[in-house]
Amino acid sequence: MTPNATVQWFATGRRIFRGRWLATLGLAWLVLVVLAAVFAPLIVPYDPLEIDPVARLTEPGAAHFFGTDHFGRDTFSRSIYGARMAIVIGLGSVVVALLVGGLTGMISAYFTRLGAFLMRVVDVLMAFPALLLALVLMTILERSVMNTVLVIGIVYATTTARILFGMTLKLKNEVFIDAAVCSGAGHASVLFRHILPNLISPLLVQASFIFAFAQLQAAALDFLGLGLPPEVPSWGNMLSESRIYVTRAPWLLLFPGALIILSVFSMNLVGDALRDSIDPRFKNDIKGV
Amino acid sequence: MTQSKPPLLDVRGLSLSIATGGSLMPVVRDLSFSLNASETLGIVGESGCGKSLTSLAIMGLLEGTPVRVTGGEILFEGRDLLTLPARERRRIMGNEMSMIFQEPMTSLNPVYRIGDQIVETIREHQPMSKTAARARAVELLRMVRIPDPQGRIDSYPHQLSGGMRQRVMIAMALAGSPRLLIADEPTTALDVTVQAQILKLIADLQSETGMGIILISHDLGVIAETCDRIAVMYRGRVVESAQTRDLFARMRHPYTRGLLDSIPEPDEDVERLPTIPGRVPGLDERVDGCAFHPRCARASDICREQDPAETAFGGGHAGRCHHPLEPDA
Amino acid sequence: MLGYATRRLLALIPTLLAASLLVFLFVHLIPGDPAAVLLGDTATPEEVEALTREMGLDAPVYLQYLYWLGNVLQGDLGTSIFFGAPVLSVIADGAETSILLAVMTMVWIVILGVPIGVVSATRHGTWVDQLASGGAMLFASVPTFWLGLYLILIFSVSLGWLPSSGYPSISDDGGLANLRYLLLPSFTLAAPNAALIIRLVRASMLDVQREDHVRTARAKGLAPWKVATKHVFRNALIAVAAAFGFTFAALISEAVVTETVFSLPGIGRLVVQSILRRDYPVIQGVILIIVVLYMVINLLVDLAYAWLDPRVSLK
Amino acid sequence: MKLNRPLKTILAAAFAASMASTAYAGGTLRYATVGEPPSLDQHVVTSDLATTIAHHMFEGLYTFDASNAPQPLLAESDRLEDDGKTIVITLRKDVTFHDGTDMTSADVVASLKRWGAHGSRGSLLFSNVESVEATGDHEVTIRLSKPFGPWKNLMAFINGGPAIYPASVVADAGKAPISPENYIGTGPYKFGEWQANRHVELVRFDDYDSPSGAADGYAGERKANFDALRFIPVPDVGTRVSGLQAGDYDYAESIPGDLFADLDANPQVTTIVNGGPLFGLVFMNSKDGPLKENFALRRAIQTAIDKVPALQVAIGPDKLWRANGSFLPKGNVWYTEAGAENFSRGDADTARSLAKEAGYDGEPIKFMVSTNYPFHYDTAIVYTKQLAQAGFNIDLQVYDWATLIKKRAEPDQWDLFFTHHGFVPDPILISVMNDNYPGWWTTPEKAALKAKFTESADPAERQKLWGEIQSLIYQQVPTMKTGDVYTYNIASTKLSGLGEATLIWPHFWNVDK
Repeated sequence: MTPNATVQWFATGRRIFRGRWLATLGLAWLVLVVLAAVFAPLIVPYDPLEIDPVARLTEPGAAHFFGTDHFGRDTFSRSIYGARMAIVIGLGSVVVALLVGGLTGMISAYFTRLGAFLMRVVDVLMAFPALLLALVLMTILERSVMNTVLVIGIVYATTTARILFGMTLKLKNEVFIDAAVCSGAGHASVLFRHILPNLISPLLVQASFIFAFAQLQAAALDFLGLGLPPEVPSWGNMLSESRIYVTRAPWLLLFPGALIILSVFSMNLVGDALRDSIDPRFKNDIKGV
Repeated sequence: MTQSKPPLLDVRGLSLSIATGGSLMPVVRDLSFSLNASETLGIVGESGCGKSLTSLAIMGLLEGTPVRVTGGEILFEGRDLLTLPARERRRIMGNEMSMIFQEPMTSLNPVYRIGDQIVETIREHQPMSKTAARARAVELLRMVRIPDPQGRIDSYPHQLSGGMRQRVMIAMALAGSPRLLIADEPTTALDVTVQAQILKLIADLQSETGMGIILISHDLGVIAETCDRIAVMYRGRVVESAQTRDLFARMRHPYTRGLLDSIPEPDEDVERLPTIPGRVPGLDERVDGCAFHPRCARASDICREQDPAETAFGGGHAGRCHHPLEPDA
Repeated sequence: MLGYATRRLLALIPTLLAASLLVFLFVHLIPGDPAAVLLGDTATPEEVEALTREMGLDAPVYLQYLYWLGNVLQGDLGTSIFFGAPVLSVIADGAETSILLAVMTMVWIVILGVPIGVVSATRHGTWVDQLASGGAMLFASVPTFWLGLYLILIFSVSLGWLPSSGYPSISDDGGLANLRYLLLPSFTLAAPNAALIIRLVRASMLDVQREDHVRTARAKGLAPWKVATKHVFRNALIAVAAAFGFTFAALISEAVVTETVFSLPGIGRLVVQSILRRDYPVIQGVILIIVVLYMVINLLVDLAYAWLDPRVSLK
Repeated sequence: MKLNRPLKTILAAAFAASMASTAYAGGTLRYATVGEPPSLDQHVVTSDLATTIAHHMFEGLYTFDASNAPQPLLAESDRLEDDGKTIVITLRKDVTFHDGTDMTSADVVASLKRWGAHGSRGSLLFSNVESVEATGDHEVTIRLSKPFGPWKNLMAFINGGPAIYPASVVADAGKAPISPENYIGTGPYKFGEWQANRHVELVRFDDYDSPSGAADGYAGERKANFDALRFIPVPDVGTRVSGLQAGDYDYAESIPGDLFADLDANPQVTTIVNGGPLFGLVFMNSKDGPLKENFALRRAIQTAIDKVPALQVAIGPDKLWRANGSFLPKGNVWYTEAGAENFSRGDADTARSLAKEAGYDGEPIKFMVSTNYPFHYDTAIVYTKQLAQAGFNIDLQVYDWATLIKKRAEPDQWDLFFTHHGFVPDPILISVMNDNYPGWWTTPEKAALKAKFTESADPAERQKLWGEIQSLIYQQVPTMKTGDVYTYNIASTKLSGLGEATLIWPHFWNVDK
């Protein structure tokens, strides 16, 4: 990134977050989560998978900041690695939803005949109860990080397709697109070089909400025993495994619970701030929380 | 001149400002005028000159906007509206004084029948049964020359044409038999033929009821046709005011001249229509001296340095200009 | 309007056929064998195979689909493998819980979401608004089961005010008072959805507040509360109505987690259990019914639009 | 006209508030179960949950007393003739079915025949049965091809066992479970209703004639104090615990070990430890894959594992588990330490060299486990760690239970899988003894010992033979026992008459609130 671009980024950021101290705090928290995820191996005092039957259900203290679970695994270390899973799930779901849903929506709006069919398919899928569909898909595909990301991504792909369909339709009729078509630009070029750049900021907003929702969906799937493989240290798995310890070892629910809530809340705040700063034409297309 | 009865409306030194962040930005400065019953005052100016804000201030509709009254008083039959408790003031609004707006398309609530909207106004101010109020609404619709008022009373706004909707707005404004009617660009959104009908209707209603009218428009032509007196506003100030005949006979302010010149004559070639050069400076731009000087051909050094004070030209004709035009014939 | 509704219902047929095919395929892709689950740990492969044959699960999948579809068209969703009872009656057993839970959740959403949204909009920009909007978003960020767990702990175990779990039918001993069993679950389920409604009510009211006709209403001398309810909220309702409809449709399936935490005999938990038991006919039946419900609600939302907004005409 | 249920519900709701209900004045017992049973038909279903409900409703000819010895229930007496090849059972004459008809030998014969033909455990006995005949209104004669020692234990074990149904119900019933409207038994409670997902309700059978004698285990007097027993599925364990604490349930089953200390100390909660332990089993594939016929490699795996840490992690308090190598618990007549020295070696180095000798070269070993039972999963996690330390390449595959039981039927899909086994009164009922059970342990050595074991009617000889079989299990390792788990249930302190421990399944006759 050139220094100039960096300056511009900062300026944009300042404009979006100015006067929004809560959203700024949210952004700061998310940065912290990303740092924890990236440097997890350097931060953690224990291997998150290391079993220690002697130290099981230890209260939070100097040896174990967040205590230990019923395997005697260090909750703090697992929480830090949980940040990794949160990022993987969030980003993964966003990528799947935007790729599958975004492309479907854009193409449907651009090629009207194909679009009529594709959007009909999207309609059918939208009629499916999202969580139940996710449960059935997870049972078919079996539990894995990849499959969880895929399933959550696909569930949000339908709404993303709808939103992108609407926004592309609006843009398609604008003068500059006509101009591009008249000057002989190909379909791909019009879609990706002329329409897409105008959709980047609303897409970013949609992405931030998907990121937040995906955390809750993944936690719900974990709770129902159909999410990430149980050995994966994710916040959802930690909660799900420890739910019986709510009175016996409350730290097992409080710490990962607080981490999920804070992260989802932060992402929602940031998404909200982003939404207020985007093109008013698209503001009402993205519902968010 | 007897002062036994106060004028219908007397605006004295009214100042309005927009609150932005921590600071106040003046938009209307030291505005004064008065209006008697049966009289029509025209306020004319380009958009952004503060004429609409002035009308909102008089109606008490500034609440919810960032605009604040920072000085002056608005006397309605001697009572200062600005110091009146909200409840008292609402008793006057829509009753003793009422207002019609520029956009008849959007000024009516699309989800209610027009009859219900008129009835709502009537019953808000007069204890009346629903049936009686409905009969009164039919009568009002008849007053504003809506054909088949019995049939139309149950229409939704979107089922009516623009002119019809504006008639409904007027009917609604007349519900309380107001003594003051403020009409903010009532015809701007309408076809030329409909425009004339509406203006005629307002004039007819005035002669029937004797109410005072403030007509706000950017169109000097419209104003000239209907008003007894005219106030020309520029950037939050009245720059020239006079009896209509007097103003057109002896135009003193270069801005008024410019406005007049930009009215198209029916036989004139539109392309050669003169316009006032430049644009109205933005509110956040600071202009020293006379606010009009950047666009004024007659501007001199004093115009750039000193804000001109109001000069009386005689016969109720007054203006703010260092270099007023010569009163020609 | 009747003609419109009929046309719309007819247009649903191809969509429903597509949906039914998808449902069937998805369900039959689930690995596992209902016969094996039913017979338990000690069954021999021969016994499992015999039962599979008996249940008709050894036929080619497309034949199974056509057979199932034929029955569905006659209003027969098949027989539950696990319960041995008609799927429709198994679903009907859960329907009472699910519908009452959804209705009570909607009540929470309305009594929490609408007033807070209205206050938030009328006090736009003040601390009240910030507290309400921030609070709504915070509630929407809490995992449902986590919230439910703590509500049980506080209101049932510690305070003993409300039942912790289960739901005896209102036709059972106790009658309508049994609805208290649904108070905590419906609140849990309402929390994130109420947040959505708060934000939607607030946003639509802010949009409407800027409209000219609201100024007209104020110019009439109407009291602020009359303007807010009769003119602003009434018009904002048009945008909110759709959200109400879709929220209701989504609640039936979103309730899965809540029904699990509170051990409610609703349709959501029925599906989860049926997936675990590989009770194909029940899974198919429930999903199909929810799809139909969604589409009917879609239609109702459109009808509601026409009713709320005279500008909309149904064609 | 038939009313559909929702309509009925609404109508009922309209009246419910005003109707004072007296039906439950004597009280309903509310029992929070782990789920719903597939069916209550005891002949074909072996679910423990089904038996917990059904044994209030269905009775067999025999049952167990507190020391797990079979005692007559619907039978009055019996005698063996013809060197144990003929069994003559005399029935009680005062027994009435829930439909009001008297129980006769015709009902017993029909029930035994169906159980023998289709029942899960019936074939064990009936592979030796030549005929079952009514030899009087209240006398049944069973002829065997050769003596069969465990016959009475099998008949007393109601789970997957010979419950007595009316002949009219069983005559045409096949393998498929009989439907709820045909749940007609002789027990102190009769079938009330089954609302899918909501509850199974049994109501008191007022014409019940109790067996005589003091209550002893399941034997002796049975007195129904509750008007109704309501079994409510509460699959989430946390909800079962908080529901009982909140007073929404009177009894809740299968509670995690880690909560034992807290609950035991809670004055509002009674804890009831189950007398018969269950035990985890890791089956090895004898039909396919690297473990097929490679007993040395299997012993290497067995040697690598230390069962204690897994029990600590999976169960918790010492009181609730025993690192016991005998397949039946201490104090039981079948207890033997034969071969048990290899139960829990936990010797990674020896295991490594044993594996090398057995030709193991690091190929992946597929280990299937389900998360539906937390203790399976927790134990498997610990074992996987231990095996990895001994150089085994374990591919842990986590499935839901339904997928696991589908996959384990396919020999090429797995090498190890985890399951558990309930307490059984006779080792012949242990799944590994069944040649068809996944794992398919069918070595000639097993066949020979098993034949001798079933033919013998002499208790001492049978005990000795079982010791030899258990040794063989530790040598050929068709399965690994993971240790005894004493599950426990919790009850409201308002309940009286529960006793200190549960025999196998909790029972609620002679219990009051």
